[in-house]
Amino acid sequence: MSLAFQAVEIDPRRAPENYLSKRGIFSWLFTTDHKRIGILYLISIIGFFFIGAVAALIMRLNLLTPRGDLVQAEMYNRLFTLHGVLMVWFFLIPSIPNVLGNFILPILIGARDLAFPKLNLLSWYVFMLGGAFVLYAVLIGGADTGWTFYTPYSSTYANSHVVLMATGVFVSGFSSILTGLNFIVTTHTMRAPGVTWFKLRLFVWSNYATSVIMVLATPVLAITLLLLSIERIWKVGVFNPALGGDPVLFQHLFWFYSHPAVYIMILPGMGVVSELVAAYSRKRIFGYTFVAFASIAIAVIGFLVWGHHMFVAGQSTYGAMVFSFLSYLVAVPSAIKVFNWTATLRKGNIRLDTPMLYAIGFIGLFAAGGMTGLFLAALGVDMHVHDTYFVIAHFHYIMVGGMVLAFMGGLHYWWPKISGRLYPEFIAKMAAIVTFLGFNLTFFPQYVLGYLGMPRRYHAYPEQFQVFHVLSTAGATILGVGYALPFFYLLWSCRYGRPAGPNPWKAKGFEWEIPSPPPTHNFEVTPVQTEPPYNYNPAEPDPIEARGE
Amino acid sequence: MSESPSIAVHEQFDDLAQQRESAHLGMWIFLGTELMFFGGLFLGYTVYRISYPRAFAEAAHHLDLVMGSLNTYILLTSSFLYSLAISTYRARHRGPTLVLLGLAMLLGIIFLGIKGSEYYEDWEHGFLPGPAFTYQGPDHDHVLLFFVLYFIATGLHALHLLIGIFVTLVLIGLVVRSWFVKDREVAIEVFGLYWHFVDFIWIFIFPLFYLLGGP
Amino acid sequence: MNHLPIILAQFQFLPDQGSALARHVDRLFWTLTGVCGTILFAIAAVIIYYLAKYRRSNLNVDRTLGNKSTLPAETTWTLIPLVIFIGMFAWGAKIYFHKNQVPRDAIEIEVVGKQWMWKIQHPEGKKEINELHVPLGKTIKLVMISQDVIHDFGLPAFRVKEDVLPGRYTMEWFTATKTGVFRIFCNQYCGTDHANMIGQVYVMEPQAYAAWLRDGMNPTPIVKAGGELYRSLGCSGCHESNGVVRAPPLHGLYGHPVPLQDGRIVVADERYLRDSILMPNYEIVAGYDPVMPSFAGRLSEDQIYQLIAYVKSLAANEPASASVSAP
Amino acid sequence: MTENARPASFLTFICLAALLGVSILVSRLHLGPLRIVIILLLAAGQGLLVLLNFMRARLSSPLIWAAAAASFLWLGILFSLALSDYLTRPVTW
Repeated sequence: MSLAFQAVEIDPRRAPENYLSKRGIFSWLFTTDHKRIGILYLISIIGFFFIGAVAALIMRLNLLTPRGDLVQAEMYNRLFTLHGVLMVWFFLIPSIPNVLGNFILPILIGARDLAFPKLNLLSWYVFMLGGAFVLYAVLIGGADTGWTFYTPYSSTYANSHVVLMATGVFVSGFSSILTGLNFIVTTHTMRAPGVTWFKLRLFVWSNYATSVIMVLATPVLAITLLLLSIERIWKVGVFNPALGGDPVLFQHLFWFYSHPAVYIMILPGMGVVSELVAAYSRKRIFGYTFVAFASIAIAVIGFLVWGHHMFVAGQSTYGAMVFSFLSYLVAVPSAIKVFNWTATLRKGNIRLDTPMLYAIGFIGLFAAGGMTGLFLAALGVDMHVHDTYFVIAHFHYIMVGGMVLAFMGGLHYWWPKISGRLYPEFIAKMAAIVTFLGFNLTFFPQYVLGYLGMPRRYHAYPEQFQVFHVLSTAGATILGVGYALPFFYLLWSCRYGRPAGPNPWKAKGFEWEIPSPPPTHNFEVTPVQTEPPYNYNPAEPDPIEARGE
Repeated sequence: MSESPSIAVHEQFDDLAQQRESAHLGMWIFLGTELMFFGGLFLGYTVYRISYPRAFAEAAHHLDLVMGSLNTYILLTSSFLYSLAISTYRARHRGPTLVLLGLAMLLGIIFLGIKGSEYYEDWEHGFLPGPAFTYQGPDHDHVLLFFVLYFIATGLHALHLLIGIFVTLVLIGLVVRSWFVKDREVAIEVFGLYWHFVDFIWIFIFPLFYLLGGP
Repeated sequence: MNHLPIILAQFQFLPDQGSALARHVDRLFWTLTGVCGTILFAIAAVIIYYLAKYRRSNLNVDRTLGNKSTLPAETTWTLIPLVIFIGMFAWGAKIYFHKNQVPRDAIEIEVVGKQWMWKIQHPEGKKEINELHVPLGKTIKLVMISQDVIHDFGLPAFRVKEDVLPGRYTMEWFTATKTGVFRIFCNQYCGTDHANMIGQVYVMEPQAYAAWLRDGMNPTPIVKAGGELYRSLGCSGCHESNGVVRAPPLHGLYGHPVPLQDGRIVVADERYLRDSILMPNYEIVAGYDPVMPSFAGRLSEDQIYQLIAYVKSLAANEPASASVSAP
Repeated sequence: MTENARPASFLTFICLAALLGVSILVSRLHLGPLRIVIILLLAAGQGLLVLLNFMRARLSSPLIWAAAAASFLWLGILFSLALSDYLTRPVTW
């Protein structure tokens, strides 16, 4: 095994000219190269993820005992707010679109860059400005409203830095809008010859669908947070019932953004998994058009279901029924995707490399998380499990089990392209398995807790729930190991990994036809796509030569 | 498409047509986000108007309809002049372009002036939400709600207009400095979309706040 | 470690089934678990089977791809889930609809939420905090309102919860089918001590409940307190038929449709009565002048509730005619 | 695309001003609930004129039509579903 990880050093000066060749901090800070901006995003979101993860770890440790002995209630509330805000807006939403999407999407369609490279750089600065607001708010004490900022608590009663936190989120929203706008325009106008809509890679389809959501939903969040801040600063009533407002209106506006935002957080993951399943089964994706249109259907129907967050919030009975019905409709395209991925495996030529492990993990956990979504969409069950750990478990199965695994899978898959190096395969597989096991141990007990009635956002709890909390915390530590490992070996591989060559996986697609790392303008000459995507033949023997394993 | 030597195609594009289409599409999508942004506010207005029609009608009577109507007319005119400016620029008439852009911008400034004087009046009569709000008639809370929404909607609109005025000024400067660059035509056209859109939003703000109160 | 026996003694895998509704919810829950679990395991099994069979090192399998259309397969796995989902929706909606239909003959208990406690008042006037005593087998209707932020009165053993909003009544009801002590949780995050906004429901035999009600001080029943308020605030001066100012009569009002000046017709429910006390200039009864002063800020939530209870009691005694016949 | 360099017509501007005048007039009349509907329709007419003739949507590519249509469609979603709650609210209690 040690043979595989022999340190190989390439003299950077002798490596062929590529996007990494230019040195110096300013060559990064003023770059308009989509690949470099992708790297900037990668570094930033890892930082935010780390802070959010530490908050989660402290919370899990606190919940080891029923009385919550580790931190005070006030601190605990600030921690889950911090965790939610950072993980949602500063990790999950930018994770795949802004890191992998930025890096790989223009290459997949044969473009030299995004349509608006300067806008792309601006979006990163805006993102960092938003992050700076949030971090500053956290440093001077944080906010204690939860990431949902429900009024009138947030607007009138909370005694913490709500406006600063909301400003951070508001600002980061513009980064989403700019990225989404850039992706939509790029996909429409920058495709290379032969890259027709139905020869597009599925990753592009799903990012396109994601961008539609980013562009149409985020402005509503912006106005909502603006109204909230105005209400709080000037002490006037917009949502405050004491001044004639309606707090439920806030929830309508908030979830009009935040439910589609859930699809911002999962659709790109689905795109990555489509890529991985095809590449590692060496087979065309089953039902390409259905998978592609399922992304669009999810993006559209995803806008029609937000009211299922408000089944017990004082919404009208009939309104709730409409939303419940529509919520079931959005589950159909998700189910279609799962079935198509499964069918793709049939008659494939399957190799269980690390990215494929993550992809398979994704399918399982996404299916499990999605199915508990069916429970929550059922009005009769939701009225019992709403605002309990059942909900927490459900969306962590989608967000962490789904999106984070897909992000890791995609990062590993394209890592040779990004860094020019191979990561150590064995330890990477171990990390994937550890992550999967740790994840399930962390979040499965929370389903049980939720059905027992354990409410969310509780700093302390009745003793009867302790067993499950202890299990969950144990799982969280294992999950932490699973996350930490890639961080170290990927960094290590940047310097010591074996050079990857242009196409280490012998996969198909524009990105594998150019050198790793790619040159600054991606293509010497504009490429032409002649064959359909994923034009593999599984009957051919394994093209990957033994890599000394 | 024929390419003149002064064309500056950005390196990520193959040709100017692609660049132009991208710029137009980008602006339309951006305006779509603006529509959703104001849309959220209009939804709030709608919900509260359905809930408190009487207070909203009462409050609307305290707005200055003459000034509001005048402002609407000014903004429509400004939008018209801007669209003429695009045509004259395309026809390579430099002088008229500068005059039209300048007038469009000037009308925008006048709009803000009138809006400012309205704000001042509202403040004097105690309709500025916050400590200065001294209205004591019936439905105090809901009249206040109306004025909160009114100030937010018109304030956000004014902010957009202010940005528009600033960008128009930059465009005028560019046209003065170097006459004809094909690339700039795209910029003027695309920014024109924004200018018209600010007008478009006002076309709805005006009736919602000024007219629906009733006679 | 010496906590371990206690923990194990309290160990529960499933929540108590304390109400008739709980059985309905559980039946749906377990059906969903069965259906979804089966599908999930089927998918997992198929995936594992394919991974094993079509692994790259296995050279002895047929991998030739046919040119068959995928449409039949796609249609199958679009339509079958759709049908199953619609079934799930209908079942869930049925239970929810049932939960939102409050039976008429319920015992009405007032719940006021505030940071961070529950104040509860029985119709007989007895008050308690963070505790709710109810008789077994009787339908209990909770009329809930918050004094500050949004709370949520969650009763996991009875499988109901509903947000408790400031400025607006929400309701939930249950019929306990089991005596014992069950938990009350605040389910909507409401600030620092959210986790301490918990309490107990004591489900008692009806006789025990009656004894409990009699026990202790002799409070004024809510309707009576409301009647006293009604007179001391001067409501009777206008709303009684011999009043100086003509105001809509309140006898037989509750639960009946009221024609409004602007042509709408609303049902005189708790929301209508509350809004009419606090915002009398809205929803003016057709044929009357908007002359009533607002009582906003002058009454506590308890007092508002008492007044409403009094007005509701007037409906029980009188035939519903006065308000409807107004032009 | 907008290659066609036709100047925005003066007629459009006249129509806009006229619609504005009519809507101000209507707002002074006692027409009951009809008044609101007429005023909003007139506003929609003005908005449409600006979109089609000033912003030259009339001459734009299908792609741009799609982008504009999507924005309005989504605005419609926001309004219709949010109001589906508000307009059916006091039903069961």
